[in-house]
Amino acid sequence: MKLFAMILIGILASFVIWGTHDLPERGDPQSPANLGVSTYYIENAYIDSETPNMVTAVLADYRGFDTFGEAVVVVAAALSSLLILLRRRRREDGSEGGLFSEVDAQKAGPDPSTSPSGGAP
Amino acid sequence: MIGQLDFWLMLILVMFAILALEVRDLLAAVGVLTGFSFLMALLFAELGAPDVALTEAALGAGLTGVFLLLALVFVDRKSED
Amino acid sequence: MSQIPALIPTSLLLASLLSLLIGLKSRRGAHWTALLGAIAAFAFSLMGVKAMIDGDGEAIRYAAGNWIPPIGIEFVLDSLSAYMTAIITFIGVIVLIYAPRSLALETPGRERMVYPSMTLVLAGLVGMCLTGDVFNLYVFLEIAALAAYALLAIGDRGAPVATLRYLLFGAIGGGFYLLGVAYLYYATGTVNMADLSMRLPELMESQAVIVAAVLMVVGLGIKMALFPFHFWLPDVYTNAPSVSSALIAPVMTKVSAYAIIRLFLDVFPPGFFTANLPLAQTIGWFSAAGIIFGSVLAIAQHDYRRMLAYSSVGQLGYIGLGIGLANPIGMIGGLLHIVNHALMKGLLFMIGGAVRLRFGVTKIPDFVGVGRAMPWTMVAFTVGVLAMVGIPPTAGFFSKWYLLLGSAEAGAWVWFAVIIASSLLSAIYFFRVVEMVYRDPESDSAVEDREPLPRGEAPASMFWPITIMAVSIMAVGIFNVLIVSALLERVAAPLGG
Amino acid sequence: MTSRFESIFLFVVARAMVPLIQVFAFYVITHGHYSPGGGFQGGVMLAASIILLRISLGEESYDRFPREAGIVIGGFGALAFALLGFASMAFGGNFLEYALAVPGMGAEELRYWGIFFAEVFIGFLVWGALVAIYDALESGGVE
Amino acid sequence: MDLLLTNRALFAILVSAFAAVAVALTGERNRNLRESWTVLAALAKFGIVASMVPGVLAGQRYDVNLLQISPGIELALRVDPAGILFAMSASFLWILTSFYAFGYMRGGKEKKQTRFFAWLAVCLSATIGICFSANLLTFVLFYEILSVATYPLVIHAGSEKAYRIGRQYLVYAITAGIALVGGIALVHNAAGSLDFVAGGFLEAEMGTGLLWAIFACFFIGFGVKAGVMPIHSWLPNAMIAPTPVSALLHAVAVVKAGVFGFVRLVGYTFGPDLMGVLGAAAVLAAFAGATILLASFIALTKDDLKARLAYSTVGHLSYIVLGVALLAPQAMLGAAFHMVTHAAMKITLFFCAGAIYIHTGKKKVSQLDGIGRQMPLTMAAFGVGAIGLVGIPTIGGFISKWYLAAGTIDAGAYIFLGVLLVSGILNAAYLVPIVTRAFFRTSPDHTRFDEASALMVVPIALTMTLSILLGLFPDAIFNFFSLAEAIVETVTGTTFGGAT
Amino acid sequence: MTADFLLSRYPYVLIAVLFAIGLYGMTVKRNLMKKIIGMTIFQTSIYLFFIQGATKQGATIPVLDPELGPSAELYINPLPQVIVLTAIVVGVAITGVALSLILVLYRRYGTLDEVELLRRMRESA
Repeated sequence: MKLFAMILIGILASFVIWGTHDLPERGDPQSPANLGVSTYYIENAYIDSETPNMVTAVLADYRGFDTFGEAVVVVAAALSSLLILLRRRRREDGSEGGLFSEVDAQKAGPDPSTSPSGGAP
Repeated sequence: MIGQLDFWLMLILVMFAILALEVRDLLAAVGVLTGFSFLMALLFAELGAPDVALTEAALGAGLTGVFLLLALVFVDRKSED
Repeated sequence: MSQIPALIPTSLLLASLLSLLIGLKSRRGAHWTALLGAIAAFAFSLMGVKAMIDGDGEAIRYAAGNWIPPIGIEFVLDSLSAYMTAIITFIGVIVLIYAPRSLALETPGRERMVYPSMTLVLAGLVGMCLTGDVFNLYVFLEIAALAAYALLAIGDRGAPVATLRYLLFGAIGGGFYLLGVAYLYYATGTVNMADLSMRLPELMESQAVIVAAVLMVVGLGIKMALFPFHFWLPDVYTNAPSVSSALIAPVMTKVSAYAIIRLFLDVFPPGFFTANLPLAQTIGWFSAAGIIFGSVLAIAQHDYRRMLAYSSVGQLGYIGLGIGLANPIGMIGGLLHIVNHALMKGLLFMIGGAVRLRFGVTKIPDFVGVGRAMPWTMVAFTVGVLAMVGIPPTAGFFSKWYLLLGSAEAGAWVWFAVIIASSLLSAIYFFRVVEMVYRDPESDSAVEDREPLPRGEAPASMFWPITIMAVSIMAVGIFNVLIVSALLERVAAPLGG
Repeated sequence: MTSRFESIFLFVVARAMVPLIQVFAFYVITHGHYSPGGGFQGGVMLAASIILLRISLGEESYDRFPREAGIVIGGFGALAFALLGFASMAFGGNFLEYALAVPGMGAEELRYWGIFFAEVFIGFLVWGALVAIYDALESGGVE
Repeated sequence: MDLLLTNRALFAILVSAFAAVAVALTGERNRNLRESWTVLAALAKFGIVASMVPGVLAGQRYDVNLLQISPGIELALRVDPAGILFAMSASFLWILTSFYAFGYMRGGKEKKQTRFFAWLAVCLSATIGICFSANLLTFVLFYEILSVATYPLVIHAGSEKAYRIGRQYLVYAITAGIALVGGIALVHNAAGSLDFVAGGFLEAEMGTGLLWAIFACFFIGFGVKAGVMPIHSWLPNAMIAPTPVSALLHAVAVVKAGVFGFVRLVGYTFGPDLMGVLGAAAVLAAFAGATILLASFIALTKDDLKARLAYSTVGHLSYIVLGVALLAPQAMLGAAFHMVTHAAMKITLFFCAGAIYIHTGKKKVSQLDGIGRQMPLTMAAFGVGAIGLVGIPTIGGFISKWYLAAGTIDAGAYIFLGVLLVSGILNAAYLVPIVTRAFFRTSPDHTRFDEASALMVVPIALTMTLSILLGLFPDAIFNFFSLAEAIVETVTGTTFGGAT
Repeated sequence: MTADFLLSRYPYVLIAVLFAIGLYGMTVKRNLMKKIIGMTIFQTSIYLFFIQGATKQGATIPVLDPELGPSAELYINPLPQVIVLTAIVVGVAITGVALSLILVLYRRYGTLDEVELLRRMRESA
């Protein structure tokens, strides 16, 4: 099994190397990537938005939606971590504590259910 | 000249990567991984991508390392393989 | 009007962010915000579908930030993406209506963070369908995936283990896709789909493009759970909460399949996936193997959700077969199966959740007597099963029918036989459950000592979504030609040339 | 509860470092137009400063930066970014079309400020979200 | 009004579907109301079907096109002689079966009667749908509905054995259905059309291999339902269902749907000429002939009355298949007419078996000594049915067998003439002893005169009368014979000189 | 030929090696932390592929130098850098979620061995 996986990975790596055969030479200024849309970014970033740092201009303006999606990814990761790791405690009066109430309660004592104040911060 | 620099950097990166995976102590592995990320940031900077280098140093080396260390507080440090 | 392509994902994204913030204060507020966002997105999707029908399939192109592609990112609403977004948002609305009661039972104390996650999953999937940029697709893929990991991980005891495996394989899939994008970018100098499709015909022989295509398809194949990359899937669905399965099983894997179809039809030049590089055929063969494999393993399962998961492995194969056939009618079958399977799987997982809520059972042998206790829910269940097996006039029959026509046309007799055999296999494992459901609890030795199940349907917030899904299955089956002629024929037309 | 990584040295250094890091982080965020850096990098630094605070101060840090604050800042940052995108839609432009966000100003200037605000919002949301992840991990999970 | 008249075929299908819903909604609360829904629907359905007979005989076709269910293929209904012949016999016998079923179910105090009557009505809808389908896709749609709707009736007893048999039934039925769908896909691929055309629409140019593949798919698809050996074994097992189900479904509706499928296959899809050229007809005839003989022998060995009748059904269904497969006009006429006469006679026999079981609890042939004295009417009807199946003149079975035999001679297939004669003797050997045993042996149990309830006896008497009338005046009852002739005329182009 | 190819393409070869090492860590290693370390290496190799492909002979970093002016051949292509920036953030987000999952499952099962975890999960199901 282990051997099989390693052989498979080896084949894949060779395949990936094989594919670079038709890629342009390293650093070639005439490569498609360097002639394509990138020239527009380089030549117009300052004209369009008065921003010398082209990476910032592309990041936040030309491809702003990518960045917005990326921002959402970060929030999604935070949300996912909270969702996976935390649970809200229900207090005995039926109301709910804060996000970390259960954590606080666990740290407060070994058996939080006996303490009447529950997970109050 | 520059080409030689990135050749050696990449070779070291490969060694770091192998080391990070083969060390049995996870704390050491995380340390090696952080080193790997810093070298990678260096390589990015050398290849003309300062923005990416900064990000890789801050996120890849810094925060990922912190998160991994934090996780190691809770889980077993030893690895079987 | 022309804002529709952007409004569908952004309304969902906005709703999820609002729902997240409101959810810190009010659980109900989080639910309503998410639901309203989904309803808005569904309404926009319907407007998109209508625009496609009125405009005779003319794609609506939308440049984010008004940067003309390939400078900026482009959204493309065409027949295929309108179709997909309508399905995704419909399932989203239904599951969001269904969710609260089931979540309160299965994930207590976490509900308010579930709603924004559910909306994020929808937003990511919708974004994947609408975007006209291969890298933007990756970003949306990961949005959907990250939110989905959390939703799946909060289930039963084993859920985190299963989800972590899913995450790792998802990361491999995503990484492959990203590497494919890199090859494509360096071979062509662009990441815009329309631009790529103009530049790629000159590069049909390029090794870099071949590697790019293989990497992207394999990456998406892992995400799609295409056989033999399906191994993460059964454990995930077995342990996940019903709501998560009901949301994710119907749409998530299909959208990856959609992405493959999009690459196949619109990005790579015609014939690239079939003549130059037999990728489509390979997908077809793996799908055929997956259909048999999934169906056979589903027979052996005792857990309802696990059985559905293996059935998903098999059913996804139909979509793969549609790709593999690479002729219009077969592709129509595959595409039609996306909506069919979304409805059927959503329905069956929702019913599983309703039964679990009422009686706490998930094992098939414990289902004895449920038919008497929840008669109408079980009618819906029977409809779902009939659709799964492919009994007319339910939706499931017609996708199989088109696939059969397609494989007859292509002369793919092995696949023809596989489709026929799989219907029989799915009949075996699904009717087993139907039989259990309708058995008399008194005369059954296995559950004699159990208390009789109390009579009564699931709460209205769960019952009506289930009913709507069951009715939709029938409606899609009977009126499938409307969908086919209005949207799908246009999508598959390029294959006819 | 005291910090898991308690030590006097860390305590002193951290207290001195945190404001410096934060100032530098704001510089990185706002100066993204002219030099490498921007919202992501600056946001990470801000998050790092808070994490340093957490490590050095332990329990006390929760008074200065409550645990719920992470996700709130992150959520509002992302929301503000989304609203920035919608702002131009309100004036008939496309999503994230900064040039139309405020009528009556030059397109280049508007794009400049659009990028600026986008970077700031990104900085805030990365800050908040990463702190939230840290706090979630630090709690070790509940059962 | 015009709308109602032109869409009669559709209403004939829908009326019992509505009845099923009404029955389900009424439930156990009001049994008489529930039963009256069934009766009303049965009468209405029969009325609607019968009202179309004159038109059909005059050459009119009632077309209903509902909506497209696949590009270029409509959910279309068309009333033609073959369809209406089958629809007439099914809907007429449903009326009688309904009454009989009330008596049977109440007499036997069966459980889940609502479910039973509702699914029975659904089955009838599907059967009529099969009759009136204008193309293969519509046909298969109703065919599958029929398969599924029969399942709850098969497992009605709720015992472990019933579930096992139900599973077997489903496997057979689903296999048949999906094979059929596969065959239809092949047809669509070859011909581009699925509409039934009298005389067939497939061409020999489409390739022998493909045509044989299509034939194989259809053979499995229809053969399962029609009980052609070796894929018949679900049928005798399915007799575990309540007797009205066995009677109506396993003598009239379900199995005849399979046979009817063969009629559509030979007459309206392949066409007799192509069947002959291809050689498929010979294969079909061989299977049918073998089934006739084997089923008769097996029937001889069965002591259980319903099992014996079931094997008799297997044999007699193959008479029809054989008649169709011989391709001779006379044989086809006999086959078509045998669909009606066999239905009438076999339903009589099943009714009698059910009446005996409900009334005395006896299921086995060996227990029936002297029962003719206790239930003379029932056993007299049984006798009529039995000798009818053997082929004694004055009873319907004679006429159909006569034409079948004439057809074998026309076709020059003398071996099948032999088969028919041998099986006639075997029929006598396994059916007549039951009658003689009932009347001429004595048993201490059966001395009193004590018939089953009128709800059961009256239908028995009516079906018996029908069997006899079909023999005496083949065309007097609803023009069955003319319809059969019309089928043969449209399919083969042969004309008969008026009714016999 | 092959030697020339390797010499001129050595960065690709080394990236492919990194890629393979990462994949090896993710699939063959049994410890889940090791898998995550492998995932980081795997993702980083892809970033490196992007960045090193973007190099341009005689060009400088993509920040406009007012003295040079916006001439396309003078600056490195900014697009791959933007893509990698986005991808790095996505990668860290995935790592964070993965670590959350590890904490939860370690609490429940007390081990990080994948085979053992799968066995126990399927037993309890």
